[in-house]
Amino acid sequence: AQKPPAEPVGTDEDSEEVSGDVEVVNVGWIGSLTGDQAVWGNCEFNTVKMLFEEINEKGGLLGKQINVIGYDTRGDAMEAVNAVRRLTSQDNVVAVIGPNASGQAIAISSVLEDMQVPGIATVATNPKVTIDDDGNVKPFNFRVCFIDPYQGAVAAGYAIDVLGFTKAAILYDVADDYSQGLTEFFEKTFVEKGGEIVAKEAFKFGDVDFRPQLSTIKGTNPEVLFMPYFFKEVALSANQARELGIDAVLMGGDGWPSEVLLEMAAEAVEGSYFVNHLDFADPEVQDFKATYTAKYNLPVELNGYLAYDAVRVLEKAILDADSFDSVAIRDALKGVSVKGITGQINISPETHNPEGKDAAIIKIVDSDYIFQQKYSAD
Amino acid sequence: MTVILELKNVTKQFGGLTAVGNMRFQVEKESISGLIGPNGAGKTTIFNLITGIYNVTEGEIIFEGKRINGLQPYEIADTGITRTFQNIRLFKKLTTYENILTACHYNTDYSILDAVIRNKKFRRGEKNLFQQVDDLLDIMELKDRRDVVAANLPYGLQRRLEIARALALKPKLLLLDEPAAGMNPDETIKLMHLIKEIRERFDLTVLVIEHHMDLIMGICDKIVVLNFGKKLAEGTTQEIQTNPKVIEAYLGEEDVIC
Amino acid sequence: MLRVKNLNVYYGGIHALRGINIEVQEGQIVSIIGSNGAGKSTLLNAISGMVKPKEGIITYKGKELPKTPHKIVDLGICQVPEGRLIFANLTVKDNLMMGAYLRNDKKKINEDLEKVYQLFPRLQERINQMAGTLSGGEQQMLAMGRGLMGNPDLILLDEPSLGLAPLLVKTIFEIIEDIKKMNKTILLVEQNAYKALSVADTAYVLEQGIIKKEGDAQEILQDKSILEAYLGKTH
Amino acid sequence: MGWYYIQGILILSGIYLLAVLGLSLLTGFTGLFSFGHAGFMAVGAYATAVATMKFNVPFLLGLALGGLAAALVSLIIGKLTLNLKGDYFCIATLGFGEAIRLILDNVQYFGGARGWPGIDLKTSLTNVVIINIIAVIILVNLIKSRHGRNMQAIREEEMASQIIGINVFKYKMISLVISAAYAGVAGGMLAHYTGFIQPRMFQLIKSTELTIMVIFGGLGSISGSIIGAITLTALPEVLRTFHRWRLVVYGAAVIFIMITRPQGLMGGYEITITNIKKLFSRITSFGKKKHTVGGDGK
Amino acid sequence: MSAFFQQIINGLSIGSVYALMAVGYSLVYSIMNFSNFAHGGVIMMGAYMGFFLMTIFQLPFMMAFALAATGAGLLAVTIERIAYRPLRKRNAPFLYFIISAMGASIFLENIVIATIGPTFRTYPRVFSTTPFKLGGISIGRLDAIMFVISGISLLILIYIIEKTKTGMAIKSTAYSIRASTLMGVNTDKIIFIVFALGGLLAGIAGVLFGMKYTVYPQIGFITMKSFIAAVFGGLGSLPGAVIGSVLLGVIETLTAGYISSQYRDLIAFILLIAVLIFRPSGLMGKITEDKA
Ligand SMILES: Nc1ncnc2c1ncn2[C@@H]1O[C@H](COP(=O)(O)OP(=O)(O)OP(=O)(O)O)[C@@H](O)[C@H]1O
Ligand SMILES: Nc1ncnc2c1ncn2[C@@H]1O[C@H](COP(=O)(O)OP(=O)(O)OP(=O)(O)O)[C@@H](O)[C@H]1O
Ligand SMILES: [Mg+2]
Ligand SMILES: [Mg+2]
Repeated sequence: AQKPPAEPVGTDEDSEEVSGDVEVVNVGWIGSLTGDQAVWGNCEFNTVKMLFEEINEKGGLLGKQINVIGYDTRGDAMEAVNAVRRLTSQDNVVAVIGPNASGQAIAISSVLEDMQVPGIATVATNPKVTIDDDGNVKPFNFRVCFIDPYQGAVAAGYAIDVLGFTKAAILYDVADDYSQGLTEFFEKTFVEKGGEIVAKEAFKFGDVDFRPQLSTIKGTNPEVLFMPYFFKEVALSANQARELGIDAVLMGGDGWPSEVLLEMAAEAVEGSYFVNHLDFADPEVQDFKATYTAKYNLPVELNGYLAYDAVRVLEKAILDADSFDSVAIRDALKGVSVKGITGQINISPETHNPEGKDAAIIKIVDSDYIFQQKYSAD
Repeated sequence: MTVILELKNVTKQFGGLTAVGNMRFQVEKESISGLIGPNGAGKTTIFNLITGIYNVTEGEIIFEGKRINGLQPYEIADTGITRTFQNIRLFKKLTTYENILTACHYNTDYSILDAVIRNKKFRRGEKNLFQQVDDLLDIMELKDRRDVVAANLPYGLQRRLEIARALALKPKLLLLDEPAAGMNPDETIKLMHLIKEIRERFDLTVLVIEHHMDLIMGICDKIVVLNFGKKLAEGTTQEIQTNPKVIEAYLGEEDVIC
Repeated sequence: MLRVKNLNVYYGGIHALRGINIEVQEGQIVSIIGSNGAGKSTLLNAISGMVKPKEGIITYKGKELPKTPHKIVDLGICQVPEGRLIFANLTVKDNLMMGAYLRNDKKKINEDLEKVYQLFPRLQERINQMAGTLSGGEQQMLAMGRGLMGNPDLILLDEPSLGLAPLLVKTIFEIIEDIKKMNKTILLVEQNAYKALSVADTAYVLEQGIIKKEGDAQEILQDKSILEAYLGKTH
Repeated sequence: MGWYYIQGILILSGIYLLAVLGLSLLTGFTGLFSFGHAGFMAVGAYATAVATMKFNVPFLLGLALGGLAAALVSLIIGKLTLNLKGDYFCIATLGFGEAIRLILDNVQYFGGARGWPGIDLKTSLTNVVIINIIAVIILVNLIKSRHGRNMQAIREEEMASQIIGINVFKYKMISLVISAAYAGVAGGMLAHYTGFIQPRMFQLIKSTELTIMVIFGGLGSISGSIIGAITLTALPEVLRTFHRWRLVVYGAAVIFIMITRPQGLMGGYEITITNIKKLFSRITSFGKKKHTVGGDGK
Repeated sequence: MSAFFQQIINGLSIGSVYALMAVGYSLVYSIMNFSNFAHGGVIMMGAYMGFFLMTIFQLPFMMAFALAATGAGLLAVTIERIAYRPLRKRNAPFLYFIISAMGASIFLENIVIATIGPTFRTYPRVFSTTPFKLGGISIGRLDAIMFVISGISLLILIYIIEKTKTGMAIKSTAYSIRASTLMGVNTDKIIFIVFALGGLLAGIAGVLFGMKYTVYPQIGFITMKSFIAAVFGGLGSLPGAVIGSVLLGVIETLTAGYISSQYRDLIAFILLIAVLIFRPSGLMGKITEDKA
């Protein structure tokens, strides 16, 4: 049976509310509900709300109801800091889920440390999210996604080792940390493995026309064109590349998967590969996808899966800790192990990253995301 | 008598139009000279050239023996020349007091740092300025409008305030562009006396453009008449009033009233 | 033709016009004189709709005037404003054409244009000059010319001789009398009280927002006290 | 309850206030409109971070260096663009702001677009408040001096300023440099508040917000700028629970203020002891005369 | 060589997008003398209107196009009524208009995010997207259409402004509302017309942009570039807006293609400053000397 869509939770009254004699425990979420990253933020928030409802319906956690208080960050690091300060000091949350970008995640990390509240980032892929400059792990910062170096290396390794390409070109977003991170490690691995980067061109966030760069790339005849950025730009640049007559295989990262991509650029991305966190066709994923779509009448964006895993990790940690004490949860998070939707997640106590998580290589065939294989960089 | 200002063959062209052509005249120190001529003769343009708002196309402007054309307007003000405008240009949203106070800035030299730490030099400087403004308000009879915003002053008082602001610089040469425009005859006569008075008081040299002949004839030691950018005549009030060329081009036959 | 009744205008706290009553007969020249800040311009602006009076009724040809300025212009009332307000970014010709904005009779417009050029030959010389670069006096001619291009029945002139050379002042007053002969009505505000009174039929003396005196222009011209206050010395 | 949170907002308001004070000098008192102040904040933030993190310079000295760096950059920008008028100057500053960000995005020494984490947390409420008090005093003293009056004259009427001997270019430059220095110090404090800087923190929208704060508070009013900075930093926080409607309300609020109080909250007035007294006596005496600034033409 | 021509074509194509946006912006600038930053918001709304008319209401393309353009025109007029007119009546300085415009732009972008949602939308395909091929060079169909449309709208606008009475009234109102009113011009109506035209152009730009790329709440962002292009060409000059746009497009492209794509915007911007140093009013802008 379906429930009506949840009220937007997170008002002050909600957080103070005690229904019946069941106690309510608050968990924080932050991310972009507005601004250029809003697509992802909204999906994450919806996912977290949905999963919490499910948990509460089944009787809650440790006998208590859990409630999510979510705040918008507009994709702005300052806003993220304010939001987390509010969550930790005013709303008394026991843990924070999110945000969905490294910049914000790094910015809030000192607040989490100060307030001793653990945070589980969803898709913040910069290594510095959990590790400080001196290489020490930050005690209260965790994540459920793999990191940039890993993803970049996977893409490069797969391109050269499996697909056998030796000439690669890169188009990336210079104003985006994610894109720069992937580019750096793709390039490094690809060259280390004996490949050649024949062109490396940049655009700037907000651009919609990439033909000048693509025309240059075309002149270098690459076998593979690496596009480490998000699906709107992927769709546009893929279309434009084909229009200009570039027939290289396109490759990308986890910014790719989206219904919109296929809607906008089905022909252009046919036969392309990208690195993903999971296989969309995996039977275990279908349940979640269906419930979400039924509830919100929207497709699940990739962030939804990672938010799902973040909730599972937190749930497990709370159960392991048998307490809602933030520090206890933190202790339990170190080394937590849970079967997530994107695979088995084992949080490493040394890095606070999910270690040994294989990447999924997806190929676009007949406008469908076809899982190729699990692949991990060595 | 020494010459304070000299125009040597000054020409100004706008595109094909020669607004001022080959102009030469001298202004004597501490005199009041008049610049008259039909509309569009080039009077205001000459003021704009002297004060550096326009660049001269050809020729030289000499002030106190030094060439001033080519300098920036503020540098020319530095040498001791200032003016009023035909279309009044006050600091509209500032009060009468502030308008004058701002123009007084020359008469003290404390630096930004002095101002920030409010040291003695600053306090002394400011006190001097306040005193000077009060004096000027007195002389120009603007005391009762001290705190009125300039834009809300009646037209005649705005003109008066412009003169006061110019005087605040303690200039050597004051250029007045139609100071009596918009004043009635009574006020014009008051203004005439005022100009005489300030000349005495500040040892000023005045060059004035006016169409009110009462004023011009009443105060000028010497008059230069322009027509079509060229000098038509030059001389004392008597000479000019009777010069047939001037009567034909400018004054008209009829006995002149104001 | 025009009747102003109990007009009160405020600028914020300033009571600029205090219960003004005036009447203008068709075909007459009516002069308003008064010192600086008396409220002369304010009165003209109230008639042309540019300032909103707080109180008072203005009727034109028996009907109350509309509130919006462009409708007032459409009735044939045209103001030549103080400070000229010419369009600095348009050429001399376009400025004149703007004067005829509400007219559609192309032929008549061109005739009037010729007339204006006859009155002010300088304008014809400068047909394509940007109006903003005209000399002060040339701008004043342009403002007058532009006003005439509207072919109005009632012309409100605000200090038309301001900044004009003596010879031209004479011309302007001749033109004013010419306009009157064309059976138009003129409401004239002037500092040059002597001239203004000599051409006028009726006159009002305005002082600090109040009508101090009104009556036949020639009579006022004879009035000693007025002479002293507004004319300075006589010639 | 929530002091930690409130403290955070106060610190952030204080940091923005500092930048707004500088911008207020430029926009409110000199009449120049800048869309590049986030760029100056960025310069200050990175310069301070380089000084403190790479050269172990003490925090306060680092801030000073940040301010200095922004001032130097503004000197170059000013040289090139201060002769431009109105919107041309706006667009030029906008471009410079974006250019600074683009350079930072590309320079890997500063971490490029990925940002620079791990900056020491040195900014506290105490030092924010002290620095702001000093900043206000400097600004007030500057404005109430011949130098400040010269700037206001330029705002009112450039040609007349020249004629009374004001070197317009020089004073515009002084104003720009001081305001950039304020923004630079603010940037440095920001870096040491979040411990992380990233070029995207200094997007155009930040410059816009600073300008909105200045105008919201009232041009030519320092107390207005203070109120503007604090209100507008706090407003989004107050609206935080509105989620995605928050910025809708914010946008509407900006329009509403502009059309109902176009002179801003304070509009050229200052809160000073004498003014408060005056207001008080006015209320008690039912005085009603108030001069409105009425202009005609446009 | 063909690579070079391809880059020129790329540049023209980008330039024509800027041009279409810049013309409407410049038109409003020329009369109101302030940068209407809400223009980007109107473009975005135009794009959404076109999209929904074609998808939800299933209207044929030309009809949706016309309705969206009209809708955008109405929106622009509404914004003028609400956000600018009260300021105009008070003779507020141009800064206030800009801030009000920014408020409007923040409002529009976020109301779309809050109601329609932040996701990108793709226009249904109307034209074949296969480009024309000329030798080794490909020319997008939509590019050609945009180029022609911006050219035509420029010509129509220039005709209106230079040859008609309304145009003269627009220019005079631009200079002084007060003086124009005295001439009998209904300035409110003139301003209505200008905003309606500006909005119409924004709507056209929005729909074409949406078709060429995609529809999303931040379309307004790209209009920043067209503002810069308009400044480059000379504010308030319509031909300037178009020439500035096309030049900016070509310069950007050649920079990206032959110098550095990383620093493309920087170089384009340095060029803009260089132009402004020598021509402080842009390429085609009138240099108005201040006459004392
Ligand atoms: N910037 C300019 N561009 C083109 N022509 C100009 C410019 N400035 C002035 N002129 C022309 O030069 C001539 C002289 O103008 P100027 O203002 O000096 O006259 P004037 O003697 O002051 O007249 P008035 O007594 O009417 O003020 C006029 O014909 C005017 O149109
Ligand atoms: N926009 C305004 N705001 C405030 N006060 C104004 C405004 N316009 C005029 N006043 C004031 O109203 C009064 C009447 O002004 P008005 O311009 O009507 O006088 P006037 O008789 O035309 O004077 P002048 O001979 O100087 O032109 C004056 O005290 C003036 O300061
Ligand atoms: Mg003159
Ligand atoms: Mg008047």
